[in-house]
Amino acid sequence: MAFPILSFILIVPTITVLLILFCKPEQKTAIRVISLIGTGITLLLALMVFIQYDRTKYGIQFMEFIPWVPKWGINYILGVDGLSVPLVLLNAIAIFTGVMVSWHIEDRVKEFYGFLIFLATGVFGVFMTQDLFFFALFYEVAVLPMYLLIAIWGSGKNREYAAFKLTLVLFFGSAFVMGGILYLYKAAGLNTFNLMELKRLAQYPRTVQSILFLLFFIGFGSIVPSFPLHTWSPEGHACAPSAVSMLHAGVLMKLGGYGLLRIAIPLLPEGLRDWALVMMGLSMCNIVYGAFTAIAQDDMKFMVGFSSVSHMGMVLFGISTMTLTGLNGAAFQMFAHGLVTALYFSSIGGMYNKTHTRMISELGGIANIMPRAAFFFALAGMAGLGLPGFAPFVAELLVFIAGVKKYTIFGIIAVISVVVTAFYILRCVQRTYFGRTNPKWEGLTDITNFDVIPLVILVIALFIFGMYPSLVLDLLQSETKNLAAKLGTL
Amino acid sequence: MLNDVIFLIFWLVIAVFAVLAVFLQKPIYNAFAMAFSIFSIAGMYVFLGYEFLAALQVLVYVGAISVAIIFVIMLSPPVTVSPKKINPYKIFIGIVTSLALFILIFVLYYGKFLSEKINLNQPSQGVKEIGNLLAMPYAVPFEIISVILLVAIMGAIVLAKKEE
Amino acid sequence: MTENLKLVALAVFSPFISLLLIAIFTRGSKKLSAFIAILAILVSMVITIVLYARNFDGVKQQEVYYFQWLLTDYFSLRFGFIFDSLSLGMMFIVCFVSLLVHIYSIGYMHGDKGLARFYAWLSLFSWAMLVFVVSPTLLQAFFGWELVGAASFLLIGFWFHKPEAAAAAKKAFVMTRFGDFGFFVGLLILLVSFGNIDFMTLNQLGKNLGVNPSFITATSLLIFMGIMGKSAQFPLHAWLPDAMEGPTPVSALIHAATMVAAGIYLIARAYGFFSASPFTMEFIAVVGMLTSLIAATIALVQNDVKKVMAYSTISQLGLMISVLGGGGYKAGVFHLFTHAFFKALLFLCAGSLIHHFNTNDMWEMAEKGGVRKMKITLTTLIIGSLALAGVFPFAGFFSKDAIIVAFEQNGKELFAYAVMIVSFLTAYYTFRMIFVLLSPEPESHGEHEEGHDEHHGHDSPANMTIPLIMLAVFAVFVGFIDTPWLGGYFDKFLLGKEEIEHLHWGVMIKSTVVVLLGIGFAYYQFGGKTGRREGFAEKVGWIKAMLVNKYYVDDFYFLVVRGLVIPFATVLNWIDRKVINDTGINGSGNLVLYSGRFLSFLMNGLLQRYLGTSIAILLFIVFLWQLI
Amino acid sequence: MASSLFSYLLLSLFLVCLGLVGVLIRRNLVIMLICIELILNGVTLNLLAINKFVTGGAAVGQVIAIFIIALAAAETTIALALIFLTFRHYKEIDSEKLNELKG
Amino acid sequence: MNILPEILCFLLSVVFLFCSISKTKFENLYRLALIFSFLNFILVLLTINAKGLYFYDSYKVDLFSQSVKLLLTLGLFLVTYMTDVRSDEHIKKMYPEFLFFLFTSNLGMMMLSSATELITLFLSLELSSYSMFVLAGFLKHKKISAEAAVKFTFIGAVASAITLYGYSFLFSYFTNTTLFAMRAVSTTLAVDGIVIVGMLFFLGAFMFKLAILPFSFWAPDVYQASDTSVTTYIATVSKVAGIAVMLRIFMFLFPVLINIEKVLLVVAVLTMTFGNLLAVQQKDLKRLLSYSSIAQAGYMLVGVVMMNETGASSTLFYVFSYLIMNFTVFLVADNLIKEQNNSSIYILKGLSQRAPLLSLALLLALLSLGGVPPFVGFTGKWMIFSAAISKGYLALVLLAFLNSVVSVYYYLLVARQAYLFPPDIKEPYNASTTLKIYSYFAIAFIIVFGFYPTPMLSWTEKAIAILISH
Repeated sequence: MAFPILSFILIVPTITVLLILFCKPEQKTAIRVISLIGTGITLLLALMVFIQYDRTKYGIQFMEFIPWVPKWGINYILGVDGLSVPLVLLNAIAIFTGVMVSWHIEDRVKEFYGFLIFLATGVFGVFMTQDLFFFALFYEVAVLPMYLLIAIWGSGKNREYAAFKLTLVLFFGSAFVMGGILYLYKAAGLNTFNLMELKRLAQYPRTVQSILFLLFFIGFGSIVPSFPLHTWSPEGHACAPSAVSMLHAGVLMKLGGYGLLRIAIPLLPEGLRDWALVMMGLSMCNIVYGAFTAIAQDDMKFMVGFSSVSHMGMVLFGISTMTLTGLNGAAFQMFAHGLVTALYFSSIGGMYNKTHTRMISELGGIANIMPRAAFFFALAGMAGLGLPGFAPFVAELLVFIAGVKKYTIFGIIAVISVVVTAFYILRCVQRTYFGRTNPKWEGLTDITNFDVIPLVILVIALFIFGMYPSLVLDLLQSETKNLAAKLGTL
Repeated sequence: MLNDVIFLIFWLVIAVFAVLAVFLQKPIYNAFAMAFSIFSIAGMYVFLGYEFLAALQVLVYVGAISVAIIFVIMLSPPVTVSPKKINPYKIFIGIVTSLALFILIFVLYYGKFLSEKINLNQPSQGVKEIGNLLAMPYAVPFEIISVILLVAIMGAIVLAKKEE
Repeated sequence: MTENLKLVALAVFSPFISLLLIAIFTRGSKKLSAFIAILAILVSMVITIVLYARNFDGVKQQEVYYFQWLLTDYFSLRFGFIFDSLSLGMMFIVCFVSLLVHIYSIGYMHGDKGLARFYAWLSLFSWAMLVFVVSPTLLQAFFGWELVGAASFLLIGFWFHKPEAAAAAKKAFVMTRFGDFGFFVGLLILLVSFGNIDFMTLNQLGKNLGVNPSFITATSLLIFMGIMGKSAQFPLHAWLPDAMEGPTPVSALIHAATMVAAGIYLIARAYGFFSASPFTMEFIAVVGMLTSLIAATIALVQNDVKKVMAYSTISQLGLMISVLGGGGYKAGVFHLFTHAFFKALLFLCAGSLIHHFNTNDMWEMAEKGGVRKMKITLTTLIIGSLALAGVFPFAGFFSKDAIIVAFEQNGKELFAYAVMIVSFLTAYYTFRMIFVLLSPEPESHGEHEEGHDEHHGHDSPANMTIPLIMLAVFAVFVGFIDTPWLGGYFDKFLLGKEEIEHLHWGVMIKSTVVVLLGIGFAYYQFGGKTGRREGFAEKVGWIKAMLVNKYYVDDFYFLVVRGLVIPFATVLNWIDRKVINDTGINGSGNLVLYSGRFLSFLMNGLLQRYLGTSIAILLFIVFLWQLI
Repeated sequence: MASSLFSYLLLSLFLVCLGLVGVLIRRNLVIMLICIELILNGVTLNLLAINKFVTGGAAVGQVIAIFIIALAAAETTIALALIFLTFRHYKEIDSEKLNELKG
Repeated sequence: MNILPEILCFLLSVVFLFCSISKTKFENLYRLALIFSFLNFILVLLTINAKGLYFYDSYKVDLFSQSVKLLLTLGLFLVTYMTDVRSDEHIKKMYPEFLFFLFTSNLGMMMLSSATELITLFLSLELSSYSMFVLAGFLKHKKISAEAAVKFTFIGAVASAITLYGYSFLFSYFTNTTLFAMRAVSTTLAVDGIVIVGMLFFLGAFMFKLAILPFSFWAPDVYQASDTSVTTYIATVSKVAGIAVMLRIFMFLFPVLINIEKVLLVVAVLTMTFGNLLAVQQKDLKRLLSYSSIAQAGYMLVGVVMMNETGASSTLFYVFSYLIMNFTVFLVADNLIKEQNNSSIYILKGLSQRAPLLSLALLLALLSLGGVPPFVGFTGKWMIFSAAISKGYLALVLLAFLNSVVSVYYYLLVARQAYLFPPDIKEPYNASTTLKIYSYFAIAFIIVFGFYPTPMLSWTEKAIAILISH
């Protein structure tokens, strides 16, 4: 058997968590270094996967198959395909940079890193497993540490409320996902949770598809987050520590879109067709409403949170077009948005560590004293508002193309968000970073060289994938093509 | 015919004393009414041909249980329930649920047992068969019930024992 | 890939490499950064000159190279390079002005602590602009279009500690972005309908492919919306005057010569497409002329030299757009070329003055005195002004005549007269500025200033004056290339036309008279006098109020943003918090909580309640069974 | 009448329901206990009548009835002890007084 | 030989009975009880593979019954372990009696898990219940203890009366009392209304035992008022026995019970909803856990009602994991309750700083109870619900999952006390070594079987497979 690289992507962080558990709480530096090494190795492994993935064949590779509970049709299957490879890489980047960003945390370091890396492990699991049972198993792993991470290390007085809201809404969603997965298993009648088998063999009647898709839509929609269930997201972002916000917006929210692309659409194409209009309508709300609401925010993280709502709406919008371009755009948007928000939050976090406020109205002229933090935020803003050359532009372009093609008017309405996004991002940049410095902030120092490293990593990634999107898009496309074929729009 | 008349008398006695046992206001009267009602039920058993059970009924219920209850009542001072406003909700629930139960079972009976006759002439199985059953297939329950009684006695001791 | 295209690619990516180098390695060192940036743009310039030398008579055959960027089901998104006369000419302007601005900035920005950043952004801009210029497809054009916008944002906001600069940067970006909304939608519709369309196909849409004319009208209007934003056409012009908060070299490069001309370039590039829709053409012509008049009138009352130039830029851009819409392709492009030189010159001169006087206000400059001592600056300023006003034989004269001729030839006499008015106004306000600057120095102040500030009376350093001189040379002579005296070179170069167009003496005379009238009027009102004075436009109260308030366009935007967008956002936010979050999400949580509290009436501690409920539920279950 | 199964069943049903009413509405714990005894008697009667009807009076039903009676005795013992204990704490045996635990 | 554990259990209870006469010291007795309950556990372990049908088909020893007995004796051992020196003075004073009731109750449950004859089964149930009535009222100096015991007893009495009433109807259908014979009858004869109503009534005492909805109201009061060891016993061991007997009844009598499958599922959903909704607002830890255990019983009922082998084996799986999870919670809670003489959830404040290991064990156990992956509680629930869904009950499963969302909320309300707040008592809590060992075991159990349920699952499948064999 070949080197089980995917298992190692799971095992290395797990071992890291264990090592952290056995450290004494006082050995803060040791814990940090262990985390950094552990996540660094994971990043290397993920890069290895990204590079070694055979782009001539595509399909599921690096597969590991161990029968787990044969009677129930549960198998331990790890494997990555074009859809998961970029997301695994994204997650590895996010956790690695997240560990670096949270270097400053002094309070209960041991538990913090333990939970953080545990969370990332869960996300890796979701992205790599090809078995629905394990999907479900890993799916919620990511949610729970989030609660503690936000509630303990978060900021703001209603952080607990935010943490609870996040946890409960996500669990609410996952209830539907679990039910849906179980029903998928039952309705296929193949006695297997093996996703590949199900994709190949399962036939679901139309009504079943429709019902199940609704379940998955509610379930994954709550984590995307889709319109009425989105309110956990800005608040969760705002109250979480930077690294958690990064993982949260950067990776966790992708689980929803990933779930739709991985499970719901290939298995239930008819369902998507039935619900596409609803999905489109909700995504419209996300995109436009999220963008406008972001204008009214005073807390920078809230603003970014609503911009996430808006941008993740693009994912849903792309999916709802049911075309290859739209699906490509949606998948790419997940990847790109992950990088952008990670950059946003790490730069905001860098600033927040010094100023201890994120209120736009209280800040001002920060660029004079923290040019680096300001620079990276502005860069993130530029990327976020869809500037060509950065990854999100590609995603938005694809989504809009598909949107205009499929739903002309709504596609055009969605484009309005581009203007609004520019407005609130630049307004924020202007009011927070530019202008005269509030004397209250004089004497603060800029973020350190060490802090810059994660930011630079993210910027490089954004730039590379923005300039040469095929690097990722070809991978994504190898899978979305199958989806489009199932949807009959290829 | 005479049989029926006696039966009816028993029937009514049981019913009336049962009503009294429930609704009388002094516990001691209730206890006596219950004892009388239960005693009459033993008569019913005789009708059905369960002489052994009738005896047992009288011995255990009247001889033991009723006595114990009366004993406890006698031990406690006369006013044991503070006068209090009647809780209409509770009474409503009590009567409605009981009535519902009555109607439910009645309807079920009505469908199944309404016109069934019991052959009273056929003698029921007697003490010997009961003994056989208790000794062999029901030995385990018999043992268990003995432990239960042990537990009950011990429980009564433990619970009622005065603290030193 | 032909030899030419390889060179083009090299020219395009040279500034990009400089950007990367500065960003990664040399951001700590100002000198090195400046050196790298200048070297990079010099490389581009040299390449452009080489290309020009190789294609002295214009590019006969358009050369295009594509490479695939993305592949989706509808089409492959391709990027590439185009090489023809138009792009070569534009490349020349971009590289030339950019190079001069790079050099000029050494002096102008001397001592600024963000110099490395400045040069990085300049490189970014040059790269983006070149990407735009050489783009063979609309998509790539959009790509470059947005990037130059971003570069413009960064450069306007270069001195971000100035609140005005920060606000201006935001305004510029958001407003152009608003225009880009139209562009983007138009682009998307075209993409969706025809795939990744290149300009060649685009230009043929109306003619050969038989596309519905109303479709072309709609999309071309949408794309024109982007142009209105970028090229500062009414009503999206309001950002450009504000953008003068940026460093002056930036204004010269971006907001005079190149970026704002991108819209004109785009119309020229997709001329076939635009001209396929008569309505669009009409619309373009009207909007352009309207802009031109509006801007020219506002310029009458400006006291800030840069603002004067900014409004004149808008006005001139309006002319170009208008004439393109009026069917004068060559005239529009020609004016774009000439304007780039003299307007860049004017801005750099203004920069020199500002650098010297530390103020933007022409009256203050005049009060401080010493303008006359800045020989080179003054000379070049006057040359630029003459060119702008359109005095023979300066560049502006020929291009403006070409515009009037183009309108007359296309039967739009009304527009021709409007151009006359504009050129009168232009001459008036340009020379208003000159005469104010040249006004005699007040004696009392002179003594005081002399002792106070020593360097008064010297001109700017050589790295600032040399670019002025070079531009001035072009501003003087570049107009001749469209005259029969040089064999109608421009026609030949741009259009490949062999026959030589004769001179339109009538128009030349008319326009000269108008211009001289304007200059004369300016002299009458401002020449040789000291102290603040009011021009004719300021004499009437309500007109003055209207002009000073820029026709209330800014107020209108302010009203829209403050009165509409932000309240709307606030209301949405309120809905989000109160309705969706508090009522919806918290409400369902509370529902659980309260139903728990409600249910606890079952658990009120009373034994008989427990028993009663138990029995009731049991019976309920039985009934349920009978129901099922 | 004595040979009609229904009359026995009706009596037992009456006893059960009556006992239930008593359990549900009488506050005195002893009376509640008495009512439970009534229910149990009703149950036994029901069982025995059905036994007679179905099997003609087989010993199985009787054995079960014996167990029920024994069980009732044990139950009464414990319940009485608890009532005693309650009385000691509360000085009365009102079931409605026992409501410290709730919610 | 195969019923040696029961015999030992009985003998032990008799020994304790005698000890109550002599003045044995508490410590000695405690040690004795520990040793013997462990011995009991070992005995069951030794007879794990025993097979046999005794006493005229009324007593069946098989893998199923022995597995359940394993859990029961394990529970007994742990509960005995909990009644250490720090226990309530009253319990210590009457310790032999306490042990007597504990062991007789356990005896009842052990017999319950083996009984294949209705009378045996019912009487074993009553035996265990009666002992628990006494145990619930054991803290005689506390008013609430008496109150709880009275409620417990009266509700129990009514429930068993209802059961007997139901049985008297069933008697017209089944005249035989062994389950084997009843199954034979039920597969041949059609059922009518009275049988079904009788069956519903018959389940009353079992519902009471499991605290499933119609008869679940006693649970919170009794849990709250009893000594923590008794609460633990009722919450864990008694539930295991209840589920075991339910499994047996349902697997045997499914031709009858299949008619009320849907109704019972409604009951299950109502039960979990009831438990979860009421648990949310609780401030008393024991009371909260009681509601949670009501809800948990609802989940288990879903598996039981499936009446097939998958459902049954997953239920057994879940019960096992439930036992461990709940024990973990209760052990931690018990230690803190003894330390602070209080049972509100605030006693957990700052536990993560005072005793990180206990706190982690508590957290994982709570989350696992809430059905959060990747813990064993999730896997168990998954199995149960997948059994349910394979019968097509999608709505049921959704409701159940939504219920577990609510449950996560209040479990987190508990866990947050341990993790989010600074402790009231500053000094660290020194847990005993055994508790630490148990914590490690529990953490490992919860995680390992969450990920890799196969060994335990195949065991429960084996146990279920021979459940109904003659």
